[in-house]
Amino acid sequence: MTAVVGLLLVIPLGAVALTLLLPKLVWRRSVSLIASTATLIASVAVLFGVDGDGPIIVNVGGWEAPLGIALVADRFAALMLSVSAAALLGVLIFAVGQRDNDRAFPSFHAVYQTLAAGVVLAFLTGDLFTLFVAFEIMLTASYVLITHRAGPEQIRATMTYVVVGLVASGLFLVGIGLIYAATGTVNLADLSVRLAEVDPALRTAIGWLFFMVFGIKAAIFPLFFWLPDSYPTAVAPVTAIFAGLLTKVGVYAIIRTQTLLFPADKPSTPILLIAGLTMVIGVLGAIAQGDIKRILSFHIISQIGYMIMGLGFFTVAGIAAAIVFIVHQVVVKTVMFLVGGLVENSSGTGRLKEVAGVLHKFPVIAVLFLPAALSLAGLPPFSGFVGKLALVQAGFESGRWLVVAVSLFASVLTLFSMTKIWSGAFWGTPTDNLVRAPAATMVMATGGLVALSLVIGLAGQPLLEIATRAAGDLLSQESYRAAVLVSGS
Amino acid sequence: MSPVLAITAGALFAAGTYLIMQRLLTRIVIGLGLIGHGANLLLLGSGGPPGAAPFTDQAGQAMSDPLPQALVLTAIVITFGTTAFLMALAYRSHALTLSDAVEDDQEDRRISEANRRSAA
Amino acid sequence: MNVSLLTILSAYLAAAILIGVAPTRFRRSTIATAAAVMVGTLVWVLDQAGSVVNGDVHIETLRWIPSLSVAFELRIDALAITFISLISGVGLGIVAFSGAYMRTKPRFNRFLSLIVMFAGAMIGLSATDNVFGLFVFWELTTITSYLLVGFDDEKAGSRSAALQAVLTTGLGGLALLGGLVLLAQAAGTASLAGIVASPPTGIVATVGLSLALVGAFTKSAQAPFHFWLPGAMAAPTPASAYLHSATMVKAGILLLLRLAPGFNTASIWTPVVVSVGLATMVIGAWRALRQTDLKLLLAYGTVSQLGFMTALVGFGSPAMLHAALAVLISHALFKSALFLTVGAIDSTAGTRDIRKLSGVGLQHPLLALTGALAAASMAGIAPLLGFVTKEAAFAALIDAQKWAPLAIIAASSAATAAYSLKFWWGAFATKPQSPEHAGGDPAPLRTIRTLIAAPLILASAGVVLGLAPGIVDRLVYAFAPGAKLVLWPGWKAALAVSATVVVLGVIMHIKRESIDRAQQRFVGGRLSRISADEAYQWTIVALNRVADRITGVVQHGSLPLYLAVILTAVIAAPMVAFGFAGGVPTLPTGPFSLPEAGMALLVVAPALAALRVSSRMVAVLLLGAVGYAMAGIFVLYGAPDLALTLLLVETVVIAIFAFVLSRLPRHFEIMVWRIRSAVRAAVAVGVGGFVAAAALLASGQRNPGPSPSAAYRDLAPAAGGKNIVNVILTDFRALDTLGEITVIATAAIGVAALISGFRTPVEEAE
Amino acid sequence: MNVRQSLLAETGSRTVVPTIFIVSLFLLVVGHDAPGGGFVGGLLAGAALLVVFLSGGRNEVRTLLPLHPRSLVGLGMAVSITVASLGLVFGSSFLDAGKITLDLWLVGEISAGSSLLFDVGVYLVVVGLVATVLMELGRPEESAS
Repeated sequence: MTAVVGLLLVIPLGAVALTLLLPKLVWRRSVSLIASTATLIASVAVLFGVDGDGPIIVNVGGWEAPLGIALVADRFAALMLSVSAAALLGVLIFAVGQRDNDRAFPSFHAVYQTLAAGVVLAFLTGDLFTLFVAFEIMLTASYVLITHRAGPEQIRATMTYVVVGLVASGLFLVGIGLIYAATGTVNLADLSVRLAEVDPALRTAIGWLFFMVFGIKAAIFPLFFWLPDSYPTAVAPVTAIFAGLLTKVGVYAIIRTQTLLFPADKPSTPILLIAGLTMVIGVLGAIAQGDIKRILSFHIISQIGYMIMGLGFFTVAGIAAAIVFIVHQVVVKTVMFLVGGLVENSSGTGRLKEVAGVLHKFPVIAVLFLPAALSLAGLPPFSGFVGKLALVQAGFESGRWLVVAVSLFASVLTLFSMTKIWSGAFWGTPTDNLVRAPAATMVMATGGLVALSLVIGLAGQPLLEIATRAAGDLLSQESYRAAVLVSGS
Repeated sequence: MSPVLAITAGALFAAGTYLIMQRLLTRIVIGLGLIGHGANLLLLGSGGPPGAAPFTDQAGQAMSDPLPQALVLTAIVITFGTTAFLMALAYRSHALTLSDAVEDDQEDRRISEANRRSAA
Repeated sequence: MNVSLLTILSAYLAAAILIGVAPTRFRRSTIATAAAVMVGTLVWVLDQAGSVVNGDVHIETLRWIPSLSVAFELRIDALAITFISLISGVGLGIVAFSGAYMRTKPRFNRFLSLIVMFAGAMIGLSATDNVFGLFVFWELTTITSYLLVGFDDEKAGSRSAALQAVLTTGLGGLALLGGLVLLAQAAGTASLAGIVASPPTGIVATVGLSLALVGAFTKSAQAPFHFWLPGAMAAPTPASAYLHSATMVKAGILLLLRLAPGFNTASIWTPVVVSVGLATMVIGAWRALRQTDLKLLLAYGTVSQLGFMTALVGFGSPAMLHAALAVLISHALFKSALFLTVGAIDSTAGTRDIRKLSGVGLQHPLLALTGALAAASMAGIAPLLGFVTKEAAFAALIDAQKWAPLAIIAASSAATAAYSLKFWWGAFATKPQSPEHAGGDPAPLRTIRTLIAAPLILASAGVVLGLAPGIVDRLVYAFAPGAKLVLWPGWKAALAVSATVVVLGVIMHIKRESIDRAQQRFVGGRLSRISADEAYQWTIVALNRVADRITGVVQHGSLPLYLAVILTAVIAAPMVAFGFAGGVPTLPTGPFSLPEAGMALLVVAPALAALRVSSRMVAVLLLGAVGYAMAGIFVLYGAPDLALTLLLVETVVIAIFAFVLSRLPRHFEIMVWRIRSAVRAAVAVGVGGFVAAAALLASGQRNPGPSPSAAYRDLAPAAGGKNIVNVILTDFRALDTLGEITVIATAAIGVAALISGFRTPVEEAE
Repeated sequence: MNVRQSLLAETGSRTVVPTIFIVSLFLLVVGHDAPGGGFVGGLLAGAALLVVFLSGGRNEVRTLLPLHPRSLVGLGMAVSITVASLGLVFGSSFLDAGKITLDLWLVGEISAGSSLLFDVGVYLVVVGLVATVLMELGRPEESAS
């Protein structure tokens, strides 16, 4: 099984090398599609293996942690890997189906697989500095993807994205420097031991620095501004995969470091405050927009608030709920942007004032949109409901009524915003610009992810069980340390 | 970490921060470069007091901590890559708009200004 | 018959999907499918009724998320049986009517699919005992009703009415969810029957109950949430007849009926529920009298009747619950019949406006009879079911000596009788020729005949059940044992009230013009300006404005400002946390080395100089100077590899930079700053100070434990190298290096894509 | 640039460039024991390309490169990843480089084995980046659209 974990990195990176070398588009496509499929299979295999037999540790190069770098595939990582791999594959099929992407940009597949490699490494690494490297891989790939085919407007948007990203990277390095200065290690398991010996005030301060640094990537309040300005400018599949994955990697890093390195034993009021503000400001931002992709971009932010809220309770139930919510969001957010892409692809615009009646002209797009939108709003029986109910119950168990009330209120506003898209773009007399029927491949790719989101909803129980075990692992730092610092191959 | 090193790193951060909070991408690139230098200095200093260069044949002497050096090296390389990309971006921006200034987001401005009008 | 309710629900889902995807030409088959499912349910429910009426309760369970106590525990009791009968019985009528009424519409199958989907959700809702399962079905009815209200989506009015309905009931739904979670946690069970069996008390339970009540009130269009229901009349008439009279709006009453046995003693129950119910009854009746659109008249009548039922449930005694359920049944029958009658009139006369309609009764006497039967039941005229049930309510109120509520209810009932008369008169009477009269062309007689069948049967059901109230009585009795429903109660006070109500109603109808004037005068007054509908509109406008304001301020679009906010937040959070945790900054200590200080000066000086220069090229050279001085520090710190690397990097970067700059203007353009340089300086000094102070504090913590450098030195030879840094990079931490070259490779691709990606949109020839 | 200047630059680069290339290879090889390594070596080779670029322009760089820059980057990635995955193939761990000796067909004195090969990958990628930048920036300028 350790070999499979190694493969998870070799597959996308090998695909990067191959797609750079292969001269024919059809070969590059094949390699990329095979690689993403293999990543998905390997991720699911790791998930089942890990859930049954406990975390898999790979000491890269054969050197034991903390000298070498450890890859740690525990339940949380494996869950994130699996759902991300599914989203990556779905979006890749969509991108190939849309045809313009990899024709106009010969290196599209290389960069896409680089992004995949960065995401995989971020989930797997048990080393703080390697996490930095993983972020850089992922972000550099995203810089390239977002500037691809960029006109003046996109270049401007990209600058905001790139500059904020690089500033965050600099601050991440400061955090690593501080933590190494205080402890002399960058291995996460080792750090969880040594940080306990550090002065509590300083530890708390460093914890908050990391929270905020990852918070920039995760787009929490008040660090999210870059997101709605930049995401909507990219081509549909790129925005979709950004929306589905990138901010969630930030949330993953927050949850991983806060539970392992800076654990709390009671609900954190400041974190819950940030969560509440993120939800509300995000959803209000969505209401103010008039363009599908921009509306959805603000919803990314709003939904991040729910995940942070789950963390803020610092209970097994809360973190399990957050994990379920992330899993659901990865899929649903990707789908929503793909549907937005389908609308744009058909009409050439995503502005609600300029497109209407998609339901009548291309009902299949509406059929894909509806379950995803209802899921986003947290309505049953869709996947969002499972996560939201779990969060609500966890919140009441922790006695944090206010933030739960805020989250429910934000749900109503989310519903409002979804009906705005539905009523504006899908209902009404079809506009004349609805001319291009969506390609079958694009519909299938989106449909596959919609089906996955339905499955996530229906399989709420097994998912919640795994998430609960994962949350249990996260809150008992001892098991992580024991696995990394003693065993391994 | 020696106070001198810490303050130098801080000064580099301050200068870099000042430079990035404006619009011209060339200045921003320089600012980011300074921030990168500051971070690298901090990382290097986190290894403790200076010593001899870390080679195995210098056993016996007090040796600098090699790990932060390796980390800094990786960070320098990564910064090199992103800087190259940023320069291309500035170049591209200039070719498209005859300026490397980062303009405000138009959609955001539209909403802000609609507000201002309705408030007025 | 051994069919489970879950099977039936699956049949609804399957039928809805089949009908939804069926091509337009299969209209007859889709109608048959929908009807078959409903007939099947009706047969099933009649089969179950026998044992349920005798007190048996069938339970089926489908687990979904046991960890969150979410399950579909179906509890088939008297209440469920009553509702399922109504849903499938009325539903059958609706399907039949829709087939005749709108079969020719191009999207008929989609409509029918939604109706079937809704019916399934409603059946699930009526039988589910698990509170979260209940919520699932509750929201399903919200979604399907949203799609039905907005069915004629080309009309902006339909779209906004749909939005209004979904927002109001959606808000209520989330209140309900919160309430149910609280009640379930307070009671320790998610079973509604379990909660009611041992109702929790205390503040949590009270909050939970209040939230659940809000949910019920929004769904059942109770004041002040009643405004969405008349708006929902934008739906096609069969959908209005089904959702907004017979079934969905009763979901709130159903919830109240289920909660009442456990919570009718709770301190908030009776005062809140009764006063909301009475207020709604009065408002609805008042508004109904003023309508000239037949459909709107019925809609406000529905609001009023729902208030009636709510008030009865609010009293909570068995007799009152008994009466409430009886009223609910009779209302479902006569109101659906009346709506369908309006649909038929609309089809034949082309209008629903009382002021324009004339002579329809003479043209279509059978339709007039249907309307008469149903309207009489609504008015409470013997021997119809409406009379029997209203009589039961009056009797219960008199027995309980609730005189003030009785007076209000009686007055509203008189108004009900009045608008019933107005309805029939307005729809069917031949009125003196008015200038506005513009009746459409009469539809072919055959169409009308098919349209009459469904409402006639539903209206006749009111007659049959009124003459033989025992059937209703047995159901109601199984739910809440109490007084029996009888057709002829004898000469008692309740009968007097009933009679007075009807007489008053007739007088009100005769004096309708003066009443209308009185209402007009009142409308001019201050009170009527407080309209719930306007409050809703105002809320939406305010919400949009707040969203625009806040977003306009937060998302201003300026990168420099974003960076200032982000940087401030990032450094403020740890500093505040440090202060709150009681951290004390310590003064820096450590060796002072002169060469280091010298090199530091060489680093800082050009960095500060770079802040002010106006030439791009000079700025770049200053950056290079910083880099070279950094290399000097690296040498001092025993890092020759770093020094060498940095020297090379800086050289290459500056060369490339210089090349790029040769194509840009030599000097920086003069820009208008959005932030003053004082602010920028403050943020910059803050960030720098934070970094320096944090670095000093952190390195003061270093535990003199075993140094990792020693371990690397010991193991490096095994890895085959003397240069420990390089061995770390290519061996111990080779993964980082692999990642680093991936970044480099991607940057290379990015540079190429940025610059030449533009010119060659087609694949490059290799 | 007049003829004399360019001639001077060209002869200069003719002698300087090969020297830098050789030094860069040297740095690559000795990296495991002395300051140097794949990145520094690659960067120095890039500097050589820079000299060529400044004296001879874009086409000169193009003729000097054995491969298209993108292929150079791809090849570098391929080499490093192959070395990285050898560990998986041979049954030990991912990136388990030190334990596999590939000196069957390598000259005896370079016995550092796969570690060096890994660094060759790094070297190629870095050269590829610098080459890309030069090739792209050196394109004839287009007017703003």
